[in-house]
Amino acid sequence: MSDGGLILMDELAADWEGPAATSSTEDRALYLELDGWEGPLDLLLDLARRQKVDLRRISILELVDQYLGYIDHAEELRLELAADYLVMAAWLAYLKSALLLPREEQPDPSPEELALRLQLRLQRLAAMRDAAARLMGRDRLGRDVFLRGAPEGLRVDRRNKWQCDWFAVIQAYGMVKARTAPVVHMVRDRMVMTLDSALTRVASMLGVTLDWMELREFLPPHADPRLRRSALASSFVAALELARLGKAELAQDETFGPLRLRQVR
Amino acid sequence: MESLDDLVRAVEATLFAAEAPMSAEAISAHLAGADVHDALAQLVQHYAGRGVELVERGQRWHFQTAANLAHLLRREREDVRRLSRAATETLAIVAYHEPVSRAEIEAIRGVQTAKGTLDVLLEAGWVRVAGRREVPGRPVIFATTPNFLVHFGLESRRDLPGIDDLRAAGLLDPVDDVLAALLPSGGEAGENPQPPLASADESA
Amino acid sequence: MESLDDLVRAVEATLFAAEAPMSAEAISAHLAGADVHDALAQLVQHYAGRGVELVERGQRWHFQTAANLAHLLRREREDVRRLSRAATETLAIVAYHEPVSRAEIEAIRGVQTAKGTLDVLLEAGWVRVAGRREVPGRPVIFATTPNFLVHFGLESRRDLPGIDDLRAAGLLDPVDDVLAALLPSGGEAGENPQPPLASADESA
Repeated sequence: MSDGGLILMDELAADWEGPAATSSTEDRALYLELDGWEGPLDLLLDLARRQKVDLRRISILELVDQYLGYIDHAEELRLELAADYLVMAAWLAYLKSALLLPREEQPDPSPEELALRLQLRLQRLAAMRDAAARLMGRDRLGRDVFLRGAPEGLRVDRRNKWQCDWFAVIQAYGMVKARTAPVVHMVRDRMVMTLDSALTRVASMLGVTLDWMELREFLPPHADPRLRRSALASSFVAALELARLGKAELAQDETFGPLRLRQVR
Repeated sequence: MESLDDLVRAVEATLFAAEAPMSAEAISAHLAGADVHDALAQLVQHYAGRGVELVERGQRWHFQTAANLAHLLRREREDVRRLSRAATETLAIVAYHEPVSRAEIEAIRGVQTAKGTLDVLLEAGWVRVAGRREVPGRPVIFATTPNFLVHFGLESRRDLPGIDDLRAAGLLDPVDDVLAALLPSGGEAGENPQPPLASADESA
Repeated sequence: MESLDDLVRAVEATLFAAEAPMSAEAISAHLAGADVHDALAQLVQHYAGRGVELVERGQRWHFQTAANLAHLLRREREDVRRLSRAATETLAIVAYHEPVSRAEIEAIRGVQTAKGTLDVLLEAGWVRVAGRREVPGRPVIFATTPNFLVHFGLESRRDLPGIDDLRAAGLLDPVDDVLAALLPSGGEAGENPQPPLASADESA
């Protein structure tokens, strides 16, 4: 058990503190230490411990009187009291008056229950305060016990052992090649009449007659339709070429109509 | 000098050289997967009563100087910073109740927790954020760390001073639970004239 | 210091916690002036043959890992990892085209090559820097190592199959499939986009 928590610190100012200062338990000191209380519950706990009985047997009425007396005295001394303390004072005054009422006139929840609640809370705070003191009093690392001052340190150098097999390399290369090979457009073999052969063919056929001939008549008869198509195109270009050279003339009566040609003398 | 098992020597050397406490698994991993439990037990026994001891804290092992030499070795200066009362109480509440929310800490202490108080404990590496409570508002909850056990020389939280007595006395149970058990109609305990700062709601 | 035992323990703990080797005088000063020579001798004897030894170097004392356990302090661990596809492709390109610069590798892969990819191959010991290409910018060029041949079981790089072999093995098949899908198949070839002239003529 600590001595009722008269070691006070300003928790807001600094949570790491120098050595704790002890102070006397005289009343005067008590009032001067107002700033050091950790709130009204803290003050109540300290007052309760002054009753020097087990917290389970404290007199709540006596505690209320002590608290209210403390607040009055502080006000006489014109000490600034935080609102929390005044709120607690008002509540305790209410609790006291309720406790003094005949049982049948007592409000709900009963003041006994409220008093019990207060008592339970004081017990819990006291328990944690003691626990904290015992914890802090343990053999602590860096103060009472020490780790090795200069450990060599364990170092694990991680190395990657890379794995890959021969097939994966070959396959990867195949994939690269496949992905980046230039795109080749392969044209299927087909029967064609080249321009040269069309030119020869049309020129020689033109020499046979002086009459107009339809272009279609220059095409190889009975040919595969695909060859006829190619021959038609080549022969048309051949006709244009012969006209350009002045060896043939062309005529067409209407748009898309039959194209005719004849030799120029 | 008994002739020493190679494994015991290896575990001893490893823990001596380690810069931080090691779990049995980590030691084992460092030693090509050997089972080190027997070796650890042998070392604990060998070092018992010597100036240096092998201890287990939160399932991790390290050597440290014997506690009963503290009077010779104690250093009050730099290493151990003194905690404010608010911080020590908060630490105790976290340790004995974990996981706890800030509101639950405040319900016990009867006072608001200054922002810096928990920060100090987090920074010291004794307290960590342990997730959120799945209640409205999803408050952050706090718990202690393995480092806390190391610093305060606790093998586990079960070694917290007096924790069994506190639990048996119901002093780790929320006030509302105790009241509900004591009072027949305790359910809605104290809706109206609550003690100020009672924060009964938060401990629910 | 009451008994010799306590002194031995205190010296042990002091040296353990010390951040640097300590002379006998310094230890003594730390322990209220006790004569520590006997204690040191006892400790040397006690630790002989253990995983940790007490040694004197230049009249200063410290604990250190037993010399024959020094290998424990620095361990090598091998993580077996599979080469990524990017790295495998890069390796293949180096093997087929060496020496190649990074830019050339990228040109062949048709993809940018991350810096780490070549690092992995260098680390694996399969690829080496083979100088610089004497062109503007003097890029580093890469080639395979003898280790590459050993790992992949090749007598020489000539053992790498040629492109024709790859095709024969079906490794280039995907390409043909792609091309075939792109090309219109026989029948309809050229039927659709007719030159107006010809079609007119034909239909006439």
